[in-house]
Order: sequence, then structure tokens, then C-alpha cells
Amino acid sequence: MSWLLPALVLVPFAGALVLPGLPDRFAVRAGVGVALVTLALAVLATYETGTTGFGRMQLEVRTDWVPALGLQAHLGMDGVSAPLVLLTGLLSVLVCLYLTRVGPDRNLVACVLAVTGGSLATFTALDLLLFFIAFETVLIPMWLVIRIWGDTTQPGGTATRNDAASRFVLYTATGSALMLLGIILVIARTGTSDLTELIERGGAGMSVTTQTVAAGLIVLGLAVKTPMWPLHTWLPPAHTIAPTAGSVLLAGILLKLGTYGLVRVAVPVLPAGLQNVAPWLGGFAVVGIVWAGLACLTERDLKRLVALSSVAHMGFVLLGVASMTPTGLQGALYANIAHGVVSALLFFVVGALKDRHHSADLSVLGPGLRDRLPRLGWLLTLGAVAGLGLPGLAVFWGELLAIAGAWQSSALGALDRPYAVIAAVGTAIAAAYWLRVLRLIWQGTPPADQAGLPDATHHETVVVLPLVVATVVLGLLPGPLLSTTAGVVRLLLPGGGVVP
Amino acid sequence: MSGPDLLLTALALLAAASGLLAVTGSRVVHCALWLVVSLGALAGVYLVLGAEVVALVQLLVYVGAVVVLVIFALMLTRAPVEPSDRLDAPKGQKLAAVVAGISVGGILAGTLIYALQDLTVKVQGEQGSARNIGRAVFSGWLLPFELLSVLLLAALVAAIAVSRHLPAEKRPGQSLTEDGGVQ
Amino acid sequence: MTESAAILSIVLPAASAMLGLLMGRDWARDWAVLGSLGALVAAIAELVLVGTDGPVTAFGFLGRAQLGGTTIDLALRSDQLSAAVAVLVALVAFCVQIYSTAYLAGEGTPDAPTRYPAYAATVSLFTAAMMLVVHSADLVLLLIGWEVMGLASYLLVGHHSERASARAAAAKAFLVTRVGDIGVVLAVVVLIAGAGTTSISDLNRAATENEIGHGTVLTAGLLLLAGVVGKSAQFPLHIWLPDAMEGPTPVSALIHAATMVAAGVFLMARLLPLYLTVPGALQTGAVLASISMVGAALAALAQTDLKRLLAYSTISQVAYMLGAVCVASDRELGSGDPTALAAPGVLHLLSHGAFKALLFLAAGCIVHIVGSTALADMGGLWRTHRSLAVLFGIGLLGLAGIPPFGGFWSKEAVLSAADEAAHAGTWVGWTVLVAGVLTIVLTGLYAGRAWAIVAMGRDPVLPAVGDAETEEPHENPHGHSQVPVAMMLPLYLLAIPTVAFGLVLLTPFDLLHGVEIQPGTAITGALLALSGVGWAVSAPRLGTPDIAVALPVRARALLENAFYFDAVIRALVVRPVLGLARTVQMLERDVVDAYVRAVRPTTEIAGTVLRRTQTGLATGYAVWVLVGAVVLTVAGMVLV
Amino acid sequence: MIHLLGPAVLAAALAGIGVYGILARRNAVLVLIGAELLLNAANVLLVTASALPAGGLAGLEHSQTYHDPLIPGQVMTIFVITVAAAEIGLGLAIVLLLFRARGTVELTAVRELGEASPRHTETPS
Repeated sequence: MSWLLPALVLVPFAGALVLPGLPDRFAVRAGVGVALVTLALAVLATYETGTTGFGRMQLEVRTDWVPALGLQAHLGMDGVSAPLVLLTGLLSVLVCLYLTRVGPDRNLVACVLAVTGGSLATFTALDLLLFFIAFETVLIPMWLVIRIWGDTTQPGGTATRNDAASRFVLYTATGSALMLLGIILVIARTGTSDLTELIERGGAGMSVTTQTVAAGLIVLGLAVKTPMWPLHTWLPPAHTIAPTAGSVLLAGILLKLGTYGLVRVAVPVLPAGLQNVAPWLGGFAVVGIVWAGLACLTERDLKRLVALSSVAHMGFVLLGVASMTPTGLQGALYANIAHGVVSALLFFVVGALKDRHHSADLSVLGPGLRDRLPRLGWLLTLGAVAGLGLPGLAVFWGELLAIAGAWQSSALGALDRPYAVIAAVGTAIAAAYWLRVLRLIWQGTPPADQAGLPDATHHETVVVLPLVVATVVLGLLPGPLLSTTAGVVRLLLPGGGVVP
Repeated sequence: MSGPDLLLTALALLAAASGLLAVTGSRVVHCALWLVVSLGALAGVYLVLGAEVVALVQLLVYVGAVVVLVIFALMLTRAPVEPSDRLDAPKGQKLAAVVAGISVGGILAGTLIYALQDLTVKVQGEQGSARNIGRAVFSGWLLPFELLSVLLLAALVAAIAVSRHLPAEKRPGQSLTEDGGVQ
Repeated sequence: MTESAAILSIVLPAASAMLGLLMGRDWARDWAVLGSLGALVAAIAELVLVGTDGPVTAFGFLGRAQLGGTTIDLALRSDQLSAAVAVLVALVAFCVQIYSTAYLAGEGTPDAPTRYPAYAATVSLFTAAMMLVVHSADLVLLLIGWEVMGLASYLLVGHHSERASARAAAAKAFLVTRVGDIGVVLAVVVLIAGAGTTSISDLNRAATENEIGHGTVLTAGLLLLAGVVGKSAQFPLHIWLPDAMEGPTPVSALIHAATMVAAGVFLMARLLPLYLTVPGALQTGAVLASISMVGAALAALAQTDLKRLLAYSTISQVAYMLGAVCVASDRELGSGDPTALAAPGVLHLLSHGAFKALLFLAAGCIVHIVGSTALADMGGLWRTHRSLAVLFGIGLLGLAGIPPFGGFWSKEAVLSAADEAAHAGTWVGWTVLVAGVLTIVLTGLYAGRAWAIVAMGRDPVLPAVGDAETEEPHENPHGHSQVPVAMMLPLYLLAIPTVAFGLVLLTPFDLLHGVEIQPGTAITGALLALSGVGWAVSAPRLGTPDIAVALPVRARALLENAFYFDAVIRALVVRPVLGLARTVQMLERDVVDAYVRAVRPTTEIAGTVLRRTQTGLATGYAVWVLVGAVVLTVAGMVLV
Repeated sequence: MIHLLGPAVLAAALAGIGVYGILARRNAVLVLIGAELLLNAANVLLVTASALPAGGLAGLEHSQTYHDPLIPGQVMTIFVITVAAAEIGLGLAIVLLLFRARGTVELTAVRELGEASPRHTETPS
């Protein structure tokens, strides 16, 4: 099955290259086809990995690419990457499907496929340089999505759009430059860029100082993408401006690249260094949770609010990573997937609402969605309730495990329990701002002038239905996903992640 | 101190001093002539160091051709014969130049003194003879030598092309200079 | 068999919720009623089966979650405690569903849009969540049901979401309980870290055998208590419950009788063996319960709204149950099963469930007739709707604890437990006992007051009387003279357990082994309750139907506003948080984002400055080149 | 026996003088004279180096016999002189062109590469 992962990565890229040459209507449908093939490959790859065990690297492929740099095209899959690969495949299908009806454009579909391909390459890359290249590949198509198809109805028009696009690209590129420095430092000191080998060494061959510097640089670079407070200010404008497809990709896939990098690179390759960085990382994470929550309490634009809530969710992921415990890492990975599903759901719904009202301002959207547009209203409610971390829905497990990880973390030192408590308080703030949203737009008496807007079409319902199911299933049956990551996180942590 | 050493020192002092005058003088023609002296003294230095052919080439090419070219250029650009205070750059830049010159000279001298210390060598006459140099040039250095001839040709063509008198309306600088100093 | 019954009691309402939502409004009613009926049958079957086959400690439900070194088994358990509470839940839910079909039948106007399918589904979801809490063998699984209940209560309290007060009350209910739930989440975290398990039976066993550190148990116990206080609406997190009266009345019955508030007490009873190892947590709970008991009863005394009166009475009664559980550490452990010590509390939970559901549903009928919840609009029920008045009276007698009604037995059990603890010589026992006795009098007073106003009253303003002068159409837009059968039926159904609850004590029911009623306390309690009721009921003869009027004005206002605790919370928590949020928004824009926006002007300024070096002078550039060369050389020499 | 320190210091001095000449002069022809001096500094060093035995300074430590002189140093010098000739030819041609176009050979008057700003406008002499 050695063809599986290369095919998985190359199919969307090939689609992205071919689609712009096809006629518009046909191209958009072909995009769905390509995405479906990718999803099928992702499912197959996950199945294959699962049959032989998620605990080890499976389906490895390795060929020299640029021998002078020691760069290898080295792909592989394990319990950390498999769920993310599946999520990427699923979201790519849904976004392509969404684009068949809403604003079909072959170039946009091509960009979506390019983002998919780049993300899949990032999630399966086992070479530090390859990881970096794949990580950067995603940037350009995403920039195009915001820059070309972005919303120009905001105050400021095209200037605001261009500002958001360049802010996104410059911010993340700056972060990537820092990360590249860290990667080069690691490669220079260890003499290899092979991730499997680096993980096996677990930081051996690098002094603690080197590790700390490298971990600092890599964490900083990845934290921009994640995004971590206070490096998050590119996210709200990017989300607000991006078209629905772009927001879904951004929240569902792109943000995962950063946290995946932390788990795949920072934790296992530089354990001693991350240990020193962890208290800071955890601190910024919990500040982000509370900060973003409070900011949401007064935010007026629903898309911006969802974006800010992503910062809070990602705070839990970061806290889980910073805890450097098996529980915390599992929580981080779970929260990653959960956030991908829930935020994608929310952005689809908010996008649909915005299409109807031509604004995402809470005062324009509301009140009375529950009576005016019941289907969209209930979908929004589900997304909000999931977003506030209700047990029984997906997000809860990630948050619980991240807090549990932080509570028993030795990496966070004396700050472990304070961080855990602050994060727990953050869940109450999340409830407060989501309830505010529901109170403002879902409840209340519908205004007369908004009557007659169409409720969710079948097409829209079909697109979000898989996400609804995933939200509920992940919330009620956490076992399968947790068992996927249970084994592999021990290999990533120093000393098998035994909590003293 | 041996005889060659004394000679070398004298020539070196002459070369350096005349070189200094060439870059500080206030009459352009004098500067060019001081350059002649400096280059000539250098030829002497080469001779003492046993590089006969190089010394000859120095005299032929530099003193003979290059300096003549410089003097021609001075004449063609209507350089003033009398002392002029417009030969040097403004004060600030001059200060920077002094600093840069002293640091470059100082760094080089320091490095070389540290590297050579009181190293002495015995110069053998045939070392730089025309036979040896000729053999070296036409064996191991043939390719660079030929390339050099191409370079010279190219420089020749380029010099002609650049300095050819263009009709006024085709001159590229036309739009930027108004009445300009075009003759 | 037991397992299937337990699983069915959870799955049936959940499935009916989903089907009711998906299959459209035509079927919503049938699915809702069928689901709750199924749950009732399943629960009764479970109770019977547990009695014959014995309890089942753990059986799989949602699989296992492997995290780190801990495996969380999302399993269920079934024993007499869970089965008994499940029967109560299912019974109340069934009554509420039947009742709601009629109660919400008036919807469909522009003022009140049709939300019945969603409403019925939410009630079903609520039932399922409570069933999950009752049957959970694991704290994490319990937490799922626990919070889903919070969500359902949010949706139901906010049912009339076109009313601003309903929106506010819904959000308040969710948020306040959520604050308490931070404690539960953290408790789970503490237990995962400290005990390595969240299984309830493992925790109880390990704590009893001192396998877990004392600090861990105490922390977890106190944190769980915070969740209990939030869910069961005890001081200081009780503020959501009176406001939750904005929901439709059947919802109030559901929340107050069987679900939500009962969940906290249930959890304490479930974890009693663990709590017994940390008396500190129980003492804290006892103090909070005593404060809630007396305070809420006092507040109930002066309420001007029937539903709010009942709400405060719920806080007070739930405090009884909690107090009964919290004195457990000072009582003698008889038969060896520490859970038996929770029996008085559980007994009161069950009897309270019956009479409070009856009271609320009856109140719903009264509201249906009057079209208002204000006590001032009511009166003369005894003359106009006698059967309803009788049912309401039965509920009030149960509440007041007049023998032989249900409330009497359970309340005396609680008092006996407190008495026993007090005689063991601890201050906790004394606190609960004194508060309990005081509350009995107060309960009698406000129960009697409710009766005096609603059933007797001087000026009946009911439409049946047809008094045109007092009955303005706009004052009473929803008033009806007749109560639908679907609304009366559940009342009769609930009146049976209210009247005959005492018979439960005659059955050889293991769960209630620990219940002892001391004749001394019982007689004292009954007399006190009677005197309270009597005093209040005789008030009309003293000139006013409302004894609260006899209170000084300022004291009355203080009690009516529940000691202004709401305002205190608003000033201490809500305002600061909102202020902080505004500050954060400002900081986000002007500080955190400022450095990002500063990049552009900085670049521009740097460009303008650096452009000056671009003079176009060849020698100027040469200076830079050479200076650069010198600097690099020096740097190279220094560094290497 | 010759001390090599002398020519080496001469090379350094010439380099410094050349740098000064290039930077301090306003007349383009005189700048070229400075460049010539700089080139000659290199030549002196090359010739000096050619007086060393094979293997350069490292070779001295092994033997005191000088049977394989460093001819490449002298060949290189000749090359440099040739390049210098080409350079000065082209350079002077450019100077002439400049003079024809601007009527001056003062480098301070040529700012065409500069950023346009009020302080730096192209001013004809």
C-alpha cells in the first residue's frame, strides 16, 4: 500500500492544477469528485493504519527528493495524523459540495483542493523540511481565497479585505520564518531532518539550551498559526472577510496545522526544551481562553465572534500540549478534531445567515431566528451549545482532558492547578457569550421586515448534516478517537509520558 | 638590514608617499604624475622581489598605457591645470574616507605583520624570468589567459561603444539634463 | 433484564425526542407521550427487577474512553436508589407530557408561535438526561446527563423567548448552574489525577478504604458540592430558580419535582460513602443547606407570585434533603451500607417529587384559569373549581408535612436524622435540626397562606363568576373557565403518591432501611406544621387573606426580594465581568492589535528614513561598501 | 635575504591610500586613480606571496629550500594588470560620456540613482 499516502497527497494537488482549465459548471462538480476520491483515500489510509495499529508509524514511504539538503519525501501515518487526515478529507468534500450551489467558481474550488493537499501533506510529512514546505504551501491558496473571494461589504470595502488578506499572509509568514530558524537549528545540531529518527532520539544530541531556543522558535512560529494569544489578531479579520468556504477551511483545517506541528515536532523532538517553554505556553493559553471569552461577550459581528471563540478553543489545545502529559496531549488532539467539526458547522451556518441578511452583525441577524428560520436557528443553537463545551457534544472531551492534563502536569510546575482552574472558569465564560448570542438572535420576537427569508435549503442541510452527526457522535462515543491517540502519545512524550 | 632590504624600503617609501600625493594633490595633472612615480616605484619593488616580467609589464602597461590614458582623460574633460578646491568631496565624506582608509590599511597591515612577522626569503633571479612565466602562462594558465584576451577585446569594444558621440536627440540623458554641458 | 430496562429508560425518551423533532409536528405529541410512557414502564420494570434480582453495579453503555493511564468506563448501574428515582422521574415526566399537550394547545398565534414539537422533544431530552444521571456508574457519564439537563432547562425556561424576562431567566438558569458545574468538571479532573478513576463505586470503595489521599477526596468533595449547590439551587447559587418560573408551568414541575434540583441531592446520596470520609465537605453542605432552608422559606412567605412562592419552597425543601444527607457523618452507621444513611434525604426527594409536581401542575391549572401568576389575581378557587382546589390542597398539605400526607413521613425522617446527629453532640446536627424545625413552622405558614389566598380569598376574580367589573378582558387574555381533562388527569395521578406515600415505609425496601422516625420529633414536627398552617389559614378572619401583609413593609420587601441577594450578585459578579469584557474589547483593539497595526507605519517610517541613504552618489555607496567590509572584517576577527 | 614585511606593509599602505582616494575625491578621474592604487596594492601582495616557497607560509615550516617558487602569484599579477587596463579603459570611456552628457566629471553632481525627494533633485551643473 505504499502508493496510498502519495496518492492521498497528490490527488487534490492534481485536481487543483487541472480544474482551472475546465469549464466552470463541470469543474465545480469535478471538484466534488476529486474531494470524494481524497476522502476515500483518507478513509482507506486510516483503515489500513488502524488494522496494523495506530501506535506506530504506518504506510511509510521514503524517497530522496533533494539529496543536497538531506530532504526526503517521507510520508507516514499514525494515530496522531489519522483523525486529522480524515477531518481534512471530510471538510474538503463538504466545502466542495457547498460550492456547487453557493458561489460556484472553479478557481475557488482549485484553491480549496490546494489547501486540502497542502494540509494532507503536512499531516503525513515525516521530514522536518518537508513538513515546513507543506505547511507553507497552504498559505498561498488561502491568501488567494481571502484576497479574491473575500467579503467587500465590510466597512472599508476592498481595503479592509486586502488588509485582512495581507495581514493573514504576513503574520503567518513571519511565524513560519521563526519556525524555519528553529527547524534549521534542530537539523544543524542533529544532522538529520528525519522526523521518525528525531522522535526516536527524543532530543538526544542537543543541549537543553539548544532545545529551549529551538522549542521557543518553533512554538512561536506554530503559535501564530494556532493562534495563541496575543498572536491571534490576524484571525478575526481573516475569518470575517473570508467567504464561507474560506472560513470553514481556515477554522477546520488551517488552525489544526499549528497544533499538529506542536504535537508532532515540538513535543517529541525537543522535550527538554518544551519543558522550559511549557509554563509560558500554558500561561498564554489560559489567558487566551479567558481573554477571547471576554472579548466575545461584547463582540457584535457573529463571524468575528466565532473566530474569537476559536482562539479560546485553541487555548485548550495549547494548554493540553503544554501540560506534556498523555492525558493533556490526548485532550489537545481531541479538542483539535472537535473544534474542526464544530467551528466548520458554525461557519457554514453563519455563512448561510450572512448570505440571507448580507451582514453578520448580531443586530441585523436577530432577533427571532428560532421562529423565522427554525432549521438554521437550531443548527446555530447546536453549534453554540457544542461550542460552549456541553458534555455529550464533541468539544467537551477535549476541554476536560486538557484541564485534566494541566492539573497533573509536571511541565507546568507550580502553575499547573491555577491554569487548570482558570481554564475551567473559561468554560463558564464560553457559556455566557454563547447564551448572549442565542439571546440576541435566536430568541426574541422576529422583526416584521425580515419575514420571508428562506430557511436552510436541502443543499445546505446536507452539507452540515455530517458535521452535526460528527459533533454528537464524538460527544457521546469518545472511545474510538481516544483509543486512536492513547498509544501514540506515549511514544511522543519523554519517558513514555509516565506521570510521576 | 641587507642591501636589497634597504632598496626595497626606499622604493616602498617612495611608492607610498607618491601614492599619497596622488590622492591628496590639488592639481589634477600633478596627481596623475605622482601616480606615475608611484607605479614606477612599484615596478622597482617587483624587480627587487625577483619578478622581472611583472616589473616590465608594470612599466609597459601601467606607466606606459594606463597613465597616458588617464592624462588624456584629464585633458578631454577639461580638467583645470591650476590648483582647485573642487577635487575633493565634502568635509564629512572626507572624514569617512580617512577613517575607512586608515582602517583598511590598519587591518591589512596588522594581519600581514601578524602573519609574516620577520620572515625572510632568498630571492632567486630565474624565479620570475620570462622563461618561467611564459611556460606557466602558456601551460597551466592558458585558458584564463585566453579568456583575458576576450575580456580585453570586450572592454575595447565597450569603451568605443560607450564613448562614441551620439546624436543629441538619441542621447539617453536628454530628458534628465536640460541645457546640460553638452559641447 | 435489569440492564435493558435501565438502558430503555434512557434511550426511549432520547429517541422520542429525536423522532419528535424529525418527524414533524403532527407526530410530535404522540412521540413525546409514548416516549415518556415507555420510560415509565421501563423504570417500573427496573424497580421490580432490582428488587428481585438485586442491583447491577456496572454495565457498558457508551463504551470506554482511554486517556493516559486512566480508563473511563462510560457504564451504567442499576440499584434501588437509581430505580426509585427513575420511577419518580418517569412518572413526573409522563404527567408533564400529558399535561403539556393541553397546556400548550393555545399556541400557534403570532404572539405565541408554535414551538410544541421542540418543547416536547426538549422535555423528553430532559427526562433522558435525568435518567442518565440517575443510572450513571461513572462521574463523567453523570456529568453528561447533568449538563444536558442544564441545556434542556435553558431551552424550556426560555420557551417563551419572545419575552425578555424569559430570555434573561433562561440564560441565568444555565449560567448559574454552569458556574457550579465548573466544580464538577474540576472534581472529575481531581479524581482522574488523584484517584485514577471516576467510577462511582470504585471511588466510594477506594475512599472508604483510604486508598485515595485525604486531600484529593476533600477537594473533590467540596468541588462536587459546588456543582450540587448550583444544580439543586442552594445558597449562594439559588438565584436562578425563582427566575426559572418564566418557563411554562409544566416545565417548572419537571425542574422542581424530579429533575434538575433533585440531581444534586441524588449525587450526594450516590457519593455518600466518599463524603463520609471527609466530614468537612458534609459540614459545609449542612451549613449551606440550613441557610437555604430558612432563608428560602422566609422568602416564600412574602412572595406575591404563586410560582415564585413555590420556587422558594423548592429551594427550602431541597435544602431539607441536602441537610438530611449532610448530617450523615454524625449518625451511627447501622447495617454497614453507608448509602443507607442517605435514606431520609432520598425519601424526602421522592415524596417532594410527588407533591411538588402536583402543586406545580395544579398551579398551572390555576394560572390557566386566571391568566396570571400573581397571587393578587387569585382567590375563591374553593367556590369555583372545587376539585382543583382539593388537589391543590392535598399538595399543600404534603408540602406542609401534615400527617398522613407524604411530606409528613419524609420530613419527620429528616428531622429524626438531624435529631440523632444532634444527640451525637455535633454542631452540624444541631444546626440542621434547629433550621429544620424553624422551617417546618415557616413551611406551614406559607402553605397556609397560599391556601388562604388562592382557595379562600375574599374577592374571587375568576371568569366563572363572570363579574364584569373586576374582570377586564385585557387583564385576563388567556383566562379559561374550564380546565382540560388532559391537565386534570395528571393531577389525580400525582395525588395518589402524595396521599399514600407513607405506605412506602411499610414495604421491605432496602433503600429505606436507614429511615427511622422517632415519635417525639414526629409529633413535635406535625404540631408545629399544623400550628403554622392554622395560623395562616385563619388569617382571613383577622381581616386579610394574606398574613404577609401583617409584616412591616420594609421586612416584607426584604423577604419578597429574597434579601436582595440577586442585586448583590449582580453588583459583585455580573457588573465586574461585563466591565472586564468591555476592557478586554478595548485592549484587544488598542493594545494587542495595536502592535500589529503599528507594523505598517513602522515600515513606512523606516522606509522614509532609510531612503535618505539612497543619495545616488556613487562615492556615498562606496563608503557604505567599504565601511561594511571593514566592519565585517573586524567582526570576523573578533568572533573567530 | 629579504624581509617580506616591507612589501607587505607597503601593500597595506597602498590599499589604505587607494580607499581614501576613492572615497575622498570628487573628480571621477581621480577616483579612478585611487582604484588603480588599490589594484596595485593587491599586486604587491601577490608578488610578495610569489616570493614565498611552494605551499606558502605553511611550507616554510617544513623546509628552508625554495626550489618551487610561486609562479602563479606573478602570473596572477600580470592578469590583474591586464584587467586593470581593461577597467581603466572602460572607466575612462564612461567618464568621458558623463562629461559629454553633464559637462562635469564631479561625482557629487550625479544623483540619478537617488530617491527622488526635495533634498535630492537632479540638478544640472
